[in-house]
Amino acid sequence: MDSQLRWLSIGLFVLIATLSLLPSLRLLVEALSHTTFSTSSPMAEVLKSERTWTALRHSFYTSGLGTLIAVILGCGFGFVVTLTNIRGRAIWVFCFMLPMMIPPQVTALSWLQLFGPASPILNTLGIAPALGSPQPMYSAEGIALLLGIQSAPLVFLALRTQLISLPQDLFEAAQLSRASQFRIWVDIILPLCRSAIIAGAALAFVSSLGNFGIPAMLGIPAGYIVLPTLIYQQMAGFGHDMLSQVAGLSMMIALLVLAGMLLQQWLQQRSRYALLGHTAQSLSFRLKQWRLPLEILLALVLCFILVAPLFALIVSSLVPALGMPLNADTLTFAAFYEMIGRQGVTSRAFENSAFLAFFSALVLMLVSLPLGYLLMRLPMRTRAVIASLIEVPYAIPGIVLAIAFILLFAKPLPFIEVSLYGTLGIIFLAYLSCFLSVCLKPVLSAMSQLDPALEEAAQLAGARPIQRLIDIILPLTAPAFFAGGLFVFLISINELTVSALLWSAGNETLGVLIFNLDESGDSVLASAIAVLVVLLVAGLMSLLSLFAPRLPKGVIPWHG
Amino acid sequence: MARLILDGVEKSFHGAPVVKGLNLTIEPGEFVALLGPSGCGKSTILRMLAGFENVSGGQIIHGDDCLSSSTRHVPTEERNFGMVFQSYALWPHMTVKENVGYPLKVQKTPTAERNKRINDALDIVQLKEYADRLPAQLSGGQRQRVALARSLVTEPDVVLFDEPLANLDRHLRATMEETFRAFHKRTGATMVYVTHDQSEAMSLADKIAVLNKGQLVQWGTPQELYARPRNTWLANFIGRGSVLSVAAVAPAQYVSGTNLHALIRQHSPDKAASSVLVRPQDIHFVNADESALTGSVHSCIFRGERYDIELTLKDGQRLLAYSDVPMTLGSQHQVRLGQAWSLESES
Amino acid sequence: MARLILDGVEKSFHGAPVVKGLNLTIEPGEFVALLGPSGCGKSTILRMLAGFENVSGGQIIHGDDCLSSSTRHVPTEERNFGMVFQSYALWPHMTVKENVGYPLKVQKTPTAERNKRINDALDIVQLKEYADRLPAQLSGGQRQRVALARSLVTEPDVVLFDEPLANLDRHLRATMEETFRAFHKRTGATMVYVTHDQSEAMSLADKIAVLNKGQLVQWGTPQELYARPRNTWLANFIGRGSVLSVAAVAPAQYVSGTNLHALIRQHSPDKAASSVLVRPQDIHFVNADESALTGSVHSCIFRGERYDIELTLKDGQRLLAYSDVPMTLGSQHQVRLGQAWSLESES
Amino acid sequence: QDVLTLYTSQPNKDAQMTVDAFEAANPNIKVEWVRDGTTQLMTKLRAELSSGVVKPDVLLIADSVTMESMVNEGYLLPYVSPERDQYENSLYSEEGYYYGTKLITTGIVRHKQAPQHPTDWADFVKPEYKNQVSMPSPLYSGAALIHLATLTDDKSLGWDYFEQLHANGAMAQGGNGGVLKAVASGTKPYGVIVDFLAIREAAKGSPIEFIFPKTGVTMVTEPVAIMKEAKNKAAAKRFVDFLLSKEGQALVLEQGYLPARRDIGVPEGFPKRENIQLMPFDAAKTLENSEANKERFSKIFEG
Ligand SMILES: Nc1ncnc2c1ncn2[C@@H]1O[C@H](COP(=O)(O)OP(=O)(O)OP(=O)(O)O)[C@@H](O)[C@H]1O
Ligand SMILES: Nc1ncnc2c1ncn2[C@@H]1O[C@H](COP(=O)(O)OP(=O)(O)OP(=O)(O)O)[C@@H](O)[C@H]1O
Ligand SMILES: [Mg+2]
Ligand SMILES: [Mg+2]
Repeated sequence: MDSQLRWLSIGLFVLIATLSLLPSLRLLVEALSHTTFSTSSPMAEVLKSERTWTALRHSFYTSGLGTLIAVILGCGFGFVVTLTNIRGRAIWVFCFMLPMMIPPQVTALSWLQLFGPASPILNTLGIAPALGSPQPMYSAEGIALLLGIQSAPLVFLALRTQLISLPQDLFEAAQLSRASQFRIWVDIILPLCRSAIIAGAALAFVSSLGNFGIPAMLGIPAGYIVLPTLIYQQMAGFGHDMLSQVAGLSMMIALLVLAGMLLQQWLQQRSRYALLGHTAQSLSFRLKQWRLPLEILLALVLCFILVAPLFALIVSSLVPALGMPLNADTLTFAAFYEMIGRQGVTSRAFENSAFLAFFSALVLMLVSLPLGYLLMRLPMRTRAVIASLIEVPYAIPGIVLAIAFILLFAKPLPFIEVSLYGTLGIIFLAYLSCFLSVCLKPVLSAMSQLDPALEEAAQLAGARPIQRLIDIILPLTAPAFFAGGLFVFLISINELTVSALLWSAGNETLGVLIFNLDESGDSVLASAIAVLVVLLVAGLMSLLSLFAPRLPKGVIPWHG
Repeated sequence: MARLILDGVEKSFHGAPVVKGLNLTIEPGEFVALLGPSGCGKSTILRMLAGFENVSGGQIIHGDDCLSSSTRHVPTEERNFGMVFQSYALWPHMTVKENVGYPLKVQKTPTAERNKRINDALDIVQLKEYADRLPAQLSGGQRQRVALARSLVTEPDVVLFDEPLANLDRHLRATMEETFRAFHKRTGATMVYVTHDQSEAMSLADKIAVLNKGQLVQWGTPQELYARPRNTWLANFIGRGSVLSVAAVAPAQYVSGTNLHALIRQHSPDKAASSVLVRPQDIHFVNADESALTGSVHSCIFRGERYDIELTLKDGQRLLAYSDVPMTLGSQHQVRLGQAWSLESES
Repeated sequence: MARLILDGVEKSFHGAPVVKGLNLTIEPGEFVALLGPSGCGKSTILRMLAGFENVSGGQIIHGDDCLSSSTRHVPTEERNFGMVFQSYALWPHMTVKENVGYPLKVQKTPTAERNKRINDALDIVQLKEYADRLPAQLSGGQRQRVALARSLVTEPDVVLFDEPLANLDRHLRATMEETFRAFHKRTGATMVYVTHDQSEAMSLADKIAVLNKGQLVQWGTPQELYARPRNTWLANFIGRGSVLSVAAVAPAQYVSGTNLHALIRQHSPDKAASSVLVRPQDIHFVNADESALTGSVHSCIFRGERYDIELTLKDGQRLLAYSDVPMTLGSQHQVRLGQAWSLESES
Repeated sequence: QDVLTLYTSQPNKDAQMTVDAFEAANPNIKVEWVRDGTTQLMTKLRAELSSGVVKPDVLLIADSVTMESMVNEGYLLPYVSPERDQYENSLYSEEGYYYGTKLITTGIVRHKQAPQHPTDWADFVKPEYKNQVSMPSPLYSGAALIHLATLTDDKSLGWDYFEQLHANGAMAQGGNGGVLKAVASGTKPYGVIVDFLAIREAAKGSPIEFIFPKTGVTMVTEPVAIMKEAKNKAAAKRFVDFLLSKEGQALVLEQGYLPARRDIGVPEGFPKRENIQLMPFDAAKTLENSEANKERFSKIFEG
């Protein structure tokens, strides 16, 4: 093997080992720690308990259904916005990225209000349900719906990177075969994008599996437990072997992930084909009379997933107290003044979160390029195993990952005697571990579709592996690569569950700040911060557009 | 079957004109070849015919329908055209069989009939054993043949070929040419054929359009083009031969050998001159002879059946001749020219 | 410069052999062409030489180094080879200039020198005006020329060409052939050239390897191959001509016209037979003559300078001849055969 | 300067206030504090302990049951504070492992526009309240678990009560915050909630009101305790004494909680101390039964 490649492999192996393997292994050790051969060891308790299996089943159901919804939403959106001559494409994309930034609780609450007995709209129309009538959102399907909406952008971005690199002549050939537009979607586009869709779906599935906020909001009232809420129950208990049980439950999630990854590998095996050539123009469909209806449909969907919750969020940040109606008398910016003006913690949290999000995105982007490259050169099976290992930290609930990090880093590091615990550093490491798969997935799927001849040509030119990576692979997979970075940034900017255990005074994150305020009853302040976060992210995204002309084509999704 | 008319068709990319005011009338069922140097706009014309590109000006008419104009654009799937792409455009996720059978599947041909036609088409392109391969597992020529087979399974009104044989060896080409002829005879489809291989164009086409820089240079039967090229550019482009500068002579006529030798002798740089085309097969090596031309061998290239000999005449002009035997570089030889065709000067 | 040796090289894909026990010794600086029907393994051989594919058996040796064997594999970037891909493999994100200049950039050539060499290379392939285009905005032939230019900017030890001229018109081909010759002369690099155009192979190569189904059939100079093909398959494959079944005769020798006519007359289906190769240029149309052969015209195809005439002899065998004038199908003509070459029967 | 590390589940603002006041009173001690939800904080603490590190010196955490479990595992340091005489002895552990610092009671909340006016726990099983009651789930919240244990121990209510609640469509939320939102937004007009959340929001203008049920409220005491392995035991003791002192308790009052110390008043919005009926509760027994209680609750509510 080339020496550059060898060093690269060794370096990346060490990295994966520390970031992904170590926390997972530490949890496994914890899960098995009190294991005796009696029937009362914590792991046995977990396995014996009926509730574990119920939760497992529920988790599988909600995540599966959520993934399906995410795929439908993300693909529908992706196809329409990327491939057609729809107007205002940039704005649609921009808006579609934002639901990820609104805390799911807010979305859920805003829907509950919209369709509940107190709904302003339904009340005006006189069709509001009676007080106390059952809410369909409090159900497995409600959970799945919200999970789907939350992870739809993941599918969308993964798909989009693929769509913009599809050569046009493949569709022209299908048009010549007199295939209708519908058939072209089904026979040509979908199969060609399958690898990307699967990658996006896998991401959506894994992120749904580990999601705590949505099932907590909608599942607990309905008495519907999933693995993350069950884990939280264990934590809230007083048992002394709580850690082992929690670790044990997390291992169940890891098992689910492995099963999911096997499925993914199996599916992708049959959809791995490099595109030949790459030199053709990218394609675009004319919509004709369907354009307006489609635009209206998109607008409606966006109303539900973005406008309504955002509106609710803004309203709840402008009133003096929770539940008060917003009108000229009650309108107040006090919450904003309070958060911006007085609390130093706000700016600190913004700084910390922005720092963490930016550098996690940056580092992971830098890592996933060579990592993806090396993985692509491994045999199928080895690749599947490593990819699953990387997936585990993202799938287990953030709070459990945080436990693993405490277990690993509470003591000062050996030899150098530096303690990471209690610094931003540990949160940073945990983010890297958690989001590695998020960044890597789209990159892997993009790399698998590259025509190998392009790299071979660079080999002939005498370029060593690292140079090839930079000169050829990077620009060609740049959209995927930036999509990965964008995911990481968006997810980590208001990440809560990992940092909830790892933060310390001075190292607050936005997620923690919002959560703490909310929990101590200051939900108006919390809403104000959430609004500020959305504004911040929207601002940063617009700022990025300014750089778009200097970046490779297709890198900024909401540009051009 | 209907007549295909290109009426003043224009195309520009980002303002740069690529096809300029092209007028062609292609009779129903005609086999037309487009010839021209690389980058002259051949593929672009095919793409406009197929409906992948809008026309920037003019219109394309098929029978009574206007297919493309600045205001109208019939989408490809409603045109019933077939095409072989220069880039093949095989679907990487389908096997050879699926690629070939897709047009039939779309047209809902019954399975038995479909399989039969797929098999026949694969038989013709000699790829039967490869039916279950993916395109990525094929050689370049095999991919091209799959693309060919795909275009031949259905019965379109117009078939467009974009250098369909570029990656095939000579024997396969001959077989394919036969196939095209048979297909043409059977379906009566109008065929538009782009190639850079003139002998292919000459042997297949009823009519040839020669293009240069997006403009039509000449439009006629192969024999016409070969025997009576209009200007020097075309004379240089079609067939092999040498364009000689000689004393002034009326354009567009044959010049006999005796007259030609006289014209060459009369030619001097300060007098009005004409160009004539001399084909290499009209040049005969002779023994020393008063009236013959003397040339020294500038290059001698083996081409299998014979050698290409390039001679430098006394006044520095070059002459291409054939010889059955190799000749040493620089040696002097006498030649007689049988006949020549006088050309318009290039506009 | 060093000798390139393929020693029993084997390659199989998923157990299916594609190249079988290939032995070739290519002298330093030799220009070698690989000929063979589509799918016979030519590209695969080039890819093994370049180091993109491992060998399944045997070894590839360059000078004193073993480049590839079952235990060793020198990566491409350490081989200093150049290559033109059949699929061009242009980098879609780089302009024409950047594509061409990339090998120089990797070698850290100073900018001034680099620009000069890029310009020269683009000049050679006549693409100077296109320097700032992206590959997607080029025609097929232009893309191929960019790929060519890219392979010519550096000075590799070995250059591999995979059908580098397939999409170019005849004149551009001639120019490019010239370029290859000049490049070869200047750099002294070893060249391995895959083409399906025999006249190209014959005119460029010092030596030709003809392959069929992954096996070497004959290895020799172009003249040898053309004049003395080993067996009937090769005779059919190389050049044009007809293989006739005649009365038994010793293989691998020239048969004079008179003898040939005798052998044809003596031939009968129940006696031992041999095959001989008759080239079309050795067939002359004569006026009625006792000893001449009679054939009826089976097909007549215009090829520009002349017509290809296929004759059916009385015993049903086909004969390819050239004629300057068209002949009506089915008409009877007399021909005399000048000479023939007797073949081994195909093993 | 001495450094004292405090783990607390007090709301941010309150924690800051407490620390500021303590530091003002003890200028040579600097407090480093970590605030989080009780569950998160305990998880963090357990993980630290499990890896053999003791970070905090003092804990100031929601309920006595949690403290009991810490006592059982031997993590706490007994300390007999001089201030304990001012407190009812049910508010601290006999050995001095922990001391309750305030009374956080759980009562009833209603939306102001809701038609009914519940006065006692038993009202919630009436048909008028069908599908309209929201409460924190004992599976997720320590205070709710204590609430459950207290009510099920009550002769008149017992497990029957919870079975009826479920049959009447009462909905268990993840925590008190969820109940507050449900009631304030009107999706569930009645709820079970801790006092200060509802009273504070109502004071700000939220359309809700808090009701002390007739039978009595259940309560948690936000106890303070010292870790056995505390690095700075002296400062930790000072902190405990400070919280229990009159000054410390005045702070509690100012923050809007019911102080644990009898001789301090009640905050605004609360009824007179005598009118607040506290239901009896035994921390050790609750701890013992916690698994069984949760099991039974989840059987009822999660089917
Ligand atoms: N990846 C692959 N998997 C399986 N078979 C392959 C693969 N690549 C090539 N082949 C087969 O190997 C044989 C040789 O292919 P190769 O590309 O070397 O042919 P070639 O001589 O270059 O043909 P052409 O002139 O058509 O380009 C072909 O039959 C082809 O189908
Ligand atoms: N998308 C595009 N944008 C800009 N210019 C283009 C584009 N496509 C083609 N061209 C230019 O238009 C001209 C004609 O291209 P076209 O592909 O029709 O040539 P062609 O005759 O098929 O050539 P070849 O024989 O090389 O395939 C070329 O000069 C090419 O550079
Ligand atoms: Mg073209
Ligand atoms: Mg090939």
